[in-house]
Amino acid sequence: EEFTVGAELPLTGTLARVGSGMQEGVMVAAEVFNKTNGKHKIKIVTIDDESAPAKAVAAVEKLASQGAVAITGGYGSNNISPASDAANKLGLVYITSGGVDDSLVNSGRKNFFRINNTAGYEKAVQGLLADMGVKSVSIVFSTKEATSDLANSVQKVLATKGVKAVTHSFDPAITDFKPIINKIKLQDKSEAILMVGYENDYVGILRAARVLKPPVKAMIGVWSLATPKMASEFPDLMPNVYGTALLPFPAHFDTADGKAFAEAYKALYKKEPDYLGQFGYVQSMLLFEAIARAADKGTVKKGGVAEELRKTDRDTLIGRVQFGANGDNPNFVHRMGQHQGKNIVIVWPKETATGSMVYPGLPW
Amino acid sequence: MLELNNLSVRFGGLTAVNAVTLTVGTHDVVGLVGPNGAGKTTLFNAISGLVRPTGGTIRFDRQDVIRTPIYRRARLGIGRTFQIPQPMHELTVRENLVVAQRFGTGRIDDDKIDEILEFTSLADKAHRDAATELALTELKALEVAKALATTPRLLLLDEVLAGLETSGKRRFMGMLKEMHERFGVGIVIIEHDIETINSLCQRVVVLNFGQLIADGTPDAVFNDPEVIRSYTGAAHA
Amino acid sequence: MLELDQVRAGYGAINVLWDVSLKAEAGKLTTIIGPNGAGKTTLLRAIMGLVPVTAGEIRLNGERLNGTPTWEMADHGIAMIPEGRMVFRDMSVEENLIMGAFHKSHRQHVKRRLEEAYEMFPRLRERRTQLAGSLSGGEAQMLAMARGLMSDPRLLIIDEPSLGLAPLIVNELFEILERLKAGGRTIVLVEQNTERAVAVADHVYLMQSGRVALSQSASEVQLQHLHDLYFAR
Amino acid sequence: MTELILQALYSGLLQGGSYALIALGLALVFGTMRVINLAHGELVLLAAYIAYSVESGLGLNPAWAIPIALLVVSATSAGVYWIVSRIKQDREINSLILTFGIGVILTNLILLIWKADVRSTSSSWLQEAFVVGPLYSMRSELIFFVVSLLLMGGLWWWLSRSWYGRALRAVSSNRDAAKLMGIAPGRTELVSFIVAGMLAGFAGVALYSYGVIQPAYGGALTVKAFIITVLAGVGSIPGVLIGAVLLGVAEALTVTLASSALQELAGMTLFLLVLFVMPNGLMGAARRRG
Amino acid sequence: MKRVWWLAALAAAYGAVPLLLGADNYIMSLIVAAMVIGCVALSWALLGNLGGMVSFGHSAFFGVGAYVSAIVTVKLGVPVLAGLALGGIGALLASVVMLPVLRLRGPYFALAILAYAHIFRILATEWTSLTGGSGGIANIPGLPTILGYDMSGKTGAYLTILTIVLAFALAYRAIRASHYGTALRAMHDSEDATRVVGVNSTLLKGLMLMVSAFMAGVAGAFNAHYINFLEPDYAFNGLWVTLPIVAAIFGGYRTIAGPVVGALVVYLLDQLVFKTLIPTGHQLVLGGLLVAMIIFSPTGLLALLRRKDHA
Ligand SMILES: Nc1ncnc2c1ncn2[C@@H]1O[C@H](COP(=O)(O)OP(=O)(O)OP(=O)(O)O)[C@@H](O)[C@H]1O
Ligand SMILES: Nc1ncnc2c1ncn2[C@@H]1O[C@H](COP(=O)(O)OP(=O)(O)OP(=O)(O)O)[C@@H](O)[C@H]1O
Ligand SMILES: [Mg+2]
Ligand SMILES: [Mg+2]
Repeated sequence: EEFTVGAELPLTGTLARVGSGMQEGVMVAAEVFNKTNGKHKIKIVTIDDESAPAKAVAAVEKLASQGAVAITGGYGSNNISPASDAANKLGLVYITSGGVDDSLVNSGRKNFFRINNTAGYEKAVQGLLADMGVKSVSIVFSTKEATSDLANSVQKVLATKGVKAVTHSFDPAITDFKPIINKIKLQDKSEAILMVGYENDYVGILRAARVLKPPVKAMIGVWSLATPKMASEFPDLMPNVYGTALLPFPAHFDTADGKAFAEAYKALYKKEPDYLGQFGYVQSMLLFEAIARAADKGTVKKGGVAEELRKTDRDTLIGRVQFGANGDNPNFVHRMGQHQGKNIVIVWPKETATGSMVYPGLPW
Repeated sequence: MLELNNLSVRFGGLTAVNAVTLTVGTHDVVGLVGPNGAGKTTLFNAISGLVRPTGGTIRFDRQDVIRTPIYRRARLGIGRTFQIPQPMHELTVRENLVVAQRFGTGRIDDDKIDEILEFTSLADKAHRDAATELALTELKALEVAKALATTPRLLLLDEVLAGLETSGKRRFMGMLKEMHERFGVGIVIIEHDIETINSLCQRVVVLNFGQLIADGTPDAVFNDPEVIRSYTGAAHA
Repeated sequence: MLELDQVRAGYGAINVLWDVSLKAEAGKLTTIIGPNGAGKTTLLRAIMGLVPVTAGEIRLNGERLNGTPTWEMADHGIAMIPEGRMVFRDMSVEENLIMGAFHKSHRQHVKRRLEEAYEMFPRLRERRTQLAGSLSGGEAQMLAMARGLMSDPRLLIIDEPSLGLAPLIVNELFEILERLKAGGRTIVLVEQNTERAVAVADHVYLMQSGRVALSQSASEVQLQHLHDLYFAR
Repeated sequence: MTELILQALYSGLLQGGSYALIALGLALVFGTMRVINLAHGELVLLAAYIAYSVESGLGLNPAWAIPIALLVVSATSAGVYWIVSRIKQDREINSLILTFGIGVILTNLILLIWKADVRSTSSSWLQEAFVVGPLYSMRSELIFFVVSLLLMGGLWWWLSRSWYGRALRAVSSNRDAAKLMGIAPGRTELVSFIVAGMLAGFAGVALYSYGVIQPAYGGALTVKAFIITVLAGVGSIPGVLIGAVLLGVAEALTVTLASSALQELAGMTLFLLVLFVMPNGLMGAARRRG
Repeated sequence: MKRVWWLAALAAAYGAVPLLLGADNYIMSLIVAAMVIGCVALSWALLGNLGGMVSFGHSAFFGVGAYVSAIVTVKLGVPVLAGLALGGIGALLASVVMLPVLRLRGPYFALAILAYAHIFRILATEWTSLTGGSGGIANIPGLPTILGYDMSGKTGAYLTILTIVLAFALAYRAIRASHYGTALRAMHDSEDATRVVGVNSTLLKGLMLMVSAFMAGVAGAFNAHYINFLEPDYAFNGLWVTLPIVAAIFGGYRTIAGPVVGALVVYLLDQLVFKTLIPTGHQLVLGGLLVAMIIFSPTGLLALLRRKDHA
């Protein structure tokens, strides 16, 4: 039996970059699923939501009218929120990894699932800092929603642990970070800098830090920093920088699932998989499997997909995934990686570490 | 009706109007003459509120109007024309007058507008676009028509006759005289044609380098040696 | 030198000139007079290509001029002095004058011509660095005149140069016109001051309602008669 | 504290230089044609992506992209002019939407060609620190600051002293009168667009060498450039420099003395304050009335 | 004759559209989104056509309207319909802060308003206690039930925004037909000339700014209750001004129907046709369409249709 799954993703506009990254994961998941699952087939229909809420809603509605049985995708909580509402109204499952805002899971959407959340990032960052034994941190974060949420909660946790954390929020439009770094250098005198932003922000901050050379011992960031792409594109900026990472690089996939993913990804896109693809893959794969199970029971059209998803308990590329009543994945804990030479080494948590961290360690 | 006291206007280092003291009565027709760049237009601008004087006072009907905004001075009864005509863009000739009348007087009187159009020979151009479809002299006529539509009590005319040929001038002067008598409008008119001034005005004032250098009957003023030297170049009366 | 043959022109739907034919002889001053709205300015603009000619022919020394873009008129040694409103308001007085000598063949003479222009209108020297847009009406008129003379044109087309000028300056203006004529320039002059225009002219055309109503040599013109006939409406 | 402020002033100055470079082409076209080219940011971005291709594809220093960027971007800019010149009426407002449309086209072309990834130079030579006493900057920032000053000086000279520059201003001031002087308005305006394109070319390569680019960035660049152009006053080149530096310094000082979240707020407030005091911009002249 | 056409159009808008398309959620949500843009476009065009002012900052009014309405309904429990009106009034009050920019002209004005939009966005981000900061406000109440009909569905939302737009269009028409309308038209390039005949141009322009702000504010408020979610980047997004400008000019910003028709045509064409043809990068076609439109029919779509009519 063939099922249509809708992918509502930003392929143009401000979120185009992350949206297309996630889309790659979705496509790979379909490819792998169709190859391995003999019984059912998944057909992906993608609609670009143009990074805009109203269009995300329309996209979900259009996907529904084209017979989609569930939606995977979504980026940015402001797009996910109305889009998942629309899906909810239409009785469709909506699964994502693109929004970490807690209000997404706290407002009673019955068919909403997500595999990652702020708490998972926060644990990882804080665990790394604890391993380093850092006593003072300067947190530089973008005033966007996801980033400020994460930064603020990390600051709170650190405060309870007796770590001094100074925050510097910056407007996303900012391009010159030297004045901020200079404040850290001359006023904060922290031991580490934590960057909570996006790729362009990291590049700006690291550049400014490389010029001003503040006396810190580590530069730490969150998503999209500890990636092979960053290592190859900014060889001067990345050495010894920390960031959340699902996998080391070069990636060695131990699990069958991981191998299948990596092979299919390379075959389709001729490049190394990145974290966006992995998240997209995991969320979609879980969805497809739930659809398959529901199909076997004949409950796809009767809310069976959500029911099956709720039963999920499985080790994935991002660790063990289960869904709580609100659709959130309580097990989610990110890992921290570090750029070491051309490689990315997982340095936290101890259990999954592939090497030891270079600390103190800076790009300059 | 209009009293200027020590009025001055400076642009940067240039004093365009220099301590001018002048009174215009309700029934006066005053000619304002002087060399190019003497400050005549600037004086009008100050009276109607388009430039802020750097010193002195302006009273209209005994009331200090120096801080009164332009539009309110218009409603008080100060009407003016622009030396370089400024029709209201995007409107027809007739609409120009409607706006002037409606906002200058608060009322609409179609007959009056027809009368003014007739008066200024614009009746057959009433539906032309004022900004793009008129010749220079027609634009000047429109300037007068607009000012008239606001039913002013003091009319400041800036070279409205320039560019008119002799008979047109004569007709226009007749119109001004009639206006003066019929509506009791006080007039200050800037004009370089001395014959026109002679036949229109009982009183002439002369500006030179922003200063008032003569004030009197046309006869007296145009025979003043200083006026002859700086302005006319020859005796005219 | 300049010849118009059955020229029609106007603004879009409004036709203004109706089959106008006239001639301006080399080295002579031809004046065009006529009541307001007769189409004099339109005629001059049509010659310069600023108003499209819909019928007829304009010739310069026998060569067809219709359709020549305005900016190529300078190549033919033609300059027009428009009304004072047409100065470059956002440029200084001196830059305005310099623009008058924009054509390649005149650029090297700029310094000397500037000096001549200031000589002619000392007021402009005083206002050298002022923006032309802030000049008084008369000053702008002088500037337009001086700018037109910067290119030392062979054929000079002038629209109401005395407009808004003080009597003293008007006298000077007509002296300048005399001098230009004596210097062998061909001039087409539109002027409202008919008396003085006819006095300097060699030939007079009278326009009325877009048509040439009369063509006479200046010496034959009886002004009073003309006024009674054509101007009174 | 003084050290902080000194660095803020210095950073602001350099940032101002880069803002000015980005604004220059827009200011030129605005000053000479009263046309606001809303595709200007995209032109700058196009040059930046060309620099990226030269660096990553050919392995050369991005500076080598300058000739190609100049060529491609000025040709594109000429294309923009060709379209703008086809507008028959209300050029001021219609050109807005026209160039906006062109900007949309360019953004999407860039997206299709170069993908949505974030790009920036990887040349370590350009990113190296340049230190004078207590003042720190990136080498590329300083280099392009100097380039920016030189270009500004050149443009200023060209506009105010050369025949072509004067012709440009004359056309913008009074088209018919300019024709009477023997100036072909169309050709002159084309040149202004081509020069604006070249300036955008420089700006783009500069941007790539010290900033981070992505396809959706063009609009933000246009807005910054536009703000500086307006701050400057119509067509004033010194105004562009003063306005840009003022903005850069105000932003840097806000970050240093208050919060970096308020940087944009400070910039906008400064912009409004200047306009309230000087409604015609820093170097704009008031019009004569009456 | 003309009146008959208008009545037919009205009947189609109120009757045929919901009946024929009401079942299709997707089409209806496109139409509603287009109408929201059309409403802002109308307000933008009013300011442009009557006030002679091109604004790049209508997103300021849209955002303020959205926030005010969201806050009063969520925090104070004000009914949604009253919230819509308060949203409009909030935007109007925001425009009062902007009155000093009326001294500015042309692009100076356009950008100054944009600066306000940026400032408001930053305020909405930083004033966390009131606005929820960058996280925004979720679970904004939807449109209420009126006369037993639940307006929170697609058809209800459509009828609501249609009525709002219609009311605004009528108000616009009344202003334009009045003497104030004529005086406003006159002011564009000749402000001094209108002042010296007694027009208080600053007041008139100020009023137009306020009316326009009110309209955009109501549109923003409506959208907040329709999408049920708000955050600064979204509420003050530049798209809330660029799309309406495109729509208004495309349809013909000098006419009253133009902006709304323009919004519908542009948005629906883009989403239904171009997006199907080129799933990503379809804006390319839209850009091309805009360019072609300005060159071939600069006065807008309606003028183009009218011309075809005569030919
Ligand atoms: N905004 C301004 N900035 C600088 N100078 C100005 C400004 N406005 C006027 N001037 C100068 O002030 C002087 C007076 O100008 P004004 O227009 O009042 O002269 P006028 O007497 O009307 O002359 P005309 O008879 O030529 O019209 C002129 O020399 C003019 O150049
Ligand atoms: N731009 C225009 N559009 C439409 N009609 C125009 C335009 N300019 C002038 N006209 C009309 O053309 C006719 C001739 O105008 P023109 O300016 O050539 O007259 P003129 O002889 O120069 O008069 P004047 O003595 O007033 O300068 C007038 O009736 C005028 O209304
Ligand atoms: Mg004057
Ligand atoms: Mg004329």
